[in-house]
Amino acid sequence: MKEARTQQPELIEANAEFAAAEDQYKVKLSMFEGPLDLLLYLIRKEEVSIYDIPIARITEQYLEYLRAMEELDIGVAGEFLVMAATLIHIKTQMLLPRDPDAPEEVIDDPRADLVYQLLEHQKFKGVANVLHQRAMMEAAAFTRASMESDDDNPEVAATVFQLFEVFKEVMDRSRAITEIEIARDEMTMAEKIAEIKLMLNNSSDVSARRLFERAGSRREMVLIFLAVLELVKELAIRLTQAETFGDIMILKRDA
Amino acid sequence: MTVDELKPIIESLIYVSEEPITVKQLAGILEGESVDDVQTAADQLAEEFNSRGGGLEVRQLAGGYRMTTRLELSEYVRRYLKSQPSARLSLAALETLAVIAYKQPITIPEILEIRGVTSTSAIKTLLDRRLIVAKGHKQVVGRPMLYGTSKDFLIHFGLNDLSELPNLEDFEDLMTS
Amino acid sequence: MTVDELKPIIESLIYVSEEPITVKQLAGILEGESVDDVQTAADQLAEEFNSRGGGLEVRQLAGGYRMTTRLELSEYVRRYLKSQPSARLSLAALETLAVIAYKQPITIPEILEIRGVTSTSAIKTLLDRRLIVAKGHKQVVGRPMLYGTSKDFLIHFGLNDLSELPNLEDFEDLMTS
Repeated sequence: MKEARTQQPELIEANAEFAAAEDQYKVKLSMFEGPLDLLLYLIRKEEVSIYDIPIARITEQYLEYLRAMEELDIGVAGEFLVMAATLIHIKTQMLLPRDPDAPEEVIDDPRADLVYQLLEHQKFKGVANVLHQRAMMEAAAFTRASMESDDDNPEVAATVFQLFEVFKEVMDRSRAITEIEIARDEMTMAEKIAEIKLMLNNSSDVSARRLFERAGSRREMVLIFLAVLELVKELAIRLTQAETFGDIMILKRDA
Repeated sequence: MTVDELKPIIESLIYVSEEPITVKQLAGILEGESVDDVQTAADQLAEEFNSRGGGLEVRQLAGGYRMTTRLELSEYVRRYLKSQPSARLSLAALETLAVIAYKQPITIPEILEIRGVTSTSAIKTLLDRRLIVAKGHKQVVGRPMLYGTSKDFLIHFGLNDLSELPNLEDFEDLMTS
Repeated sequence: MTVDELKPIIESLIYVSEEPITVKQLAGILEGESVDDVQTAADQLAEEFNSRGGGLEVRQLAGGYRMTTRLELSEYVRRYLKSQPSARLSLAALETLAVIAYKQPITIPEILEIRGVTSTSAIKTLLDRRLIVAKGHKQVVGRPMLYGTSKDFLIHFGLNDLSELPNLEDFEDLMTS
């Protein structure tokens, strides 16, 4: 992967763009994908060591960039502000007097975490470039034309996320069509029986029509109907009808 | 270009072409080369390629050149194709699979209630593909069969167990922002 | 069967397979042949096939063998297929992919921590292009989804396995050089 280290198209491109810009602030925010990119750029521009960052100077420059971005009306993302706070924090830490008695190796450099993060970020940027080059190379390799049999053999051709997406769609659709039915899906006939019994405890008779009108869905209506039949069978209730086509009254049977 | 330089290019073009590729088509891509040279190169290529005794052949078919596996090897090719899953899952099957994955164990009437349409043929496909398995009977009237996902399902989707299925939060993590 | 007899069969199977075909798959079709023999035959085949100087190559990709046109001939192939190179990944997507490739399995918050920026839209792109896959949930508060690279990732970047990724430490002193 040697070629990756000498030839980094994205970086070269970025530098060229900077050199060309008369006013270095007139830089597109999109060039810095995040605060770490901006910091790496500043460190490179100032030609300072990443292992010994002059934090006060870099912080000042960093803040200047943020101000310039604001002036140019480029929205500054929250991540840039978080990094600004981190830099200022490190700066104040650096100003604190160190314990002169503490042995050298115990002294924590307040910049350590940031340096580590920058180094890691830089490595991944390097790898991203290698990947980019490999993808370009690989795009030059073609495989055979599709054959008739190919249509028959692809795999399920779905990822777990697609599976979830499909599931979500089904559920949303199901909810939209039969919202009430789903909401009452847990309902059982036993619950209906208990409900009717409770109603009969409170009043001596219950109108069947009113009972069925309370049903929110066909499913519930069927359940109520079955519950009534069950209660008749159990000899817990009796049904009376004053006139043909009239309302059926449900009466409690005395045990 | 010499005839020898033309041959690898022609080989790659025959390989990627969906239909038998004609000398005229080849010459069209190889701008500046005469049809005669292209013809000579293609014929030489076919002869050399076929005399290797490899598994592939360049054959002249329908006025063009085409690459195929050798006829004598068709038994192995057929065996390979048979080993491949037979068909892409239809949306109905995928939906049914999704419902079963998230609601298992589940009966056919319950799937019907969720999907709003019958899923019997989808269930058959999923059983044939071993993505779902029967998980016994539900202890309700009619004792309908319960279905759940199989080990093949986990392997296919790269999951260790069902708890690894993405949930609504995972989905929303991606969709917001 | 001798190794020499296996080679043409393997050649034809590599040709018909849509994805890189593994030694295990090959051995499964070549019933009765040892995995070692199949491996030897496949390796010999690849070497012989590639040393012909033809327009095609047998390459080792994503743990299997795959036939492709030679990279140098892409101009002609592209001209014939009138194909456009597929959409390039953005730098953000590539960087996110790099982090996932080396730190997998990894969650979105962990990627954020390394990159200093949210990567959800990059992750969505990578999932859509099937370069990464969900790898279950991390057993921590909130059970966030874990992500890792896919087989398509290896194919897309021409890798046989993850060990072929460049050494991360090679990029340590980029700035000082």
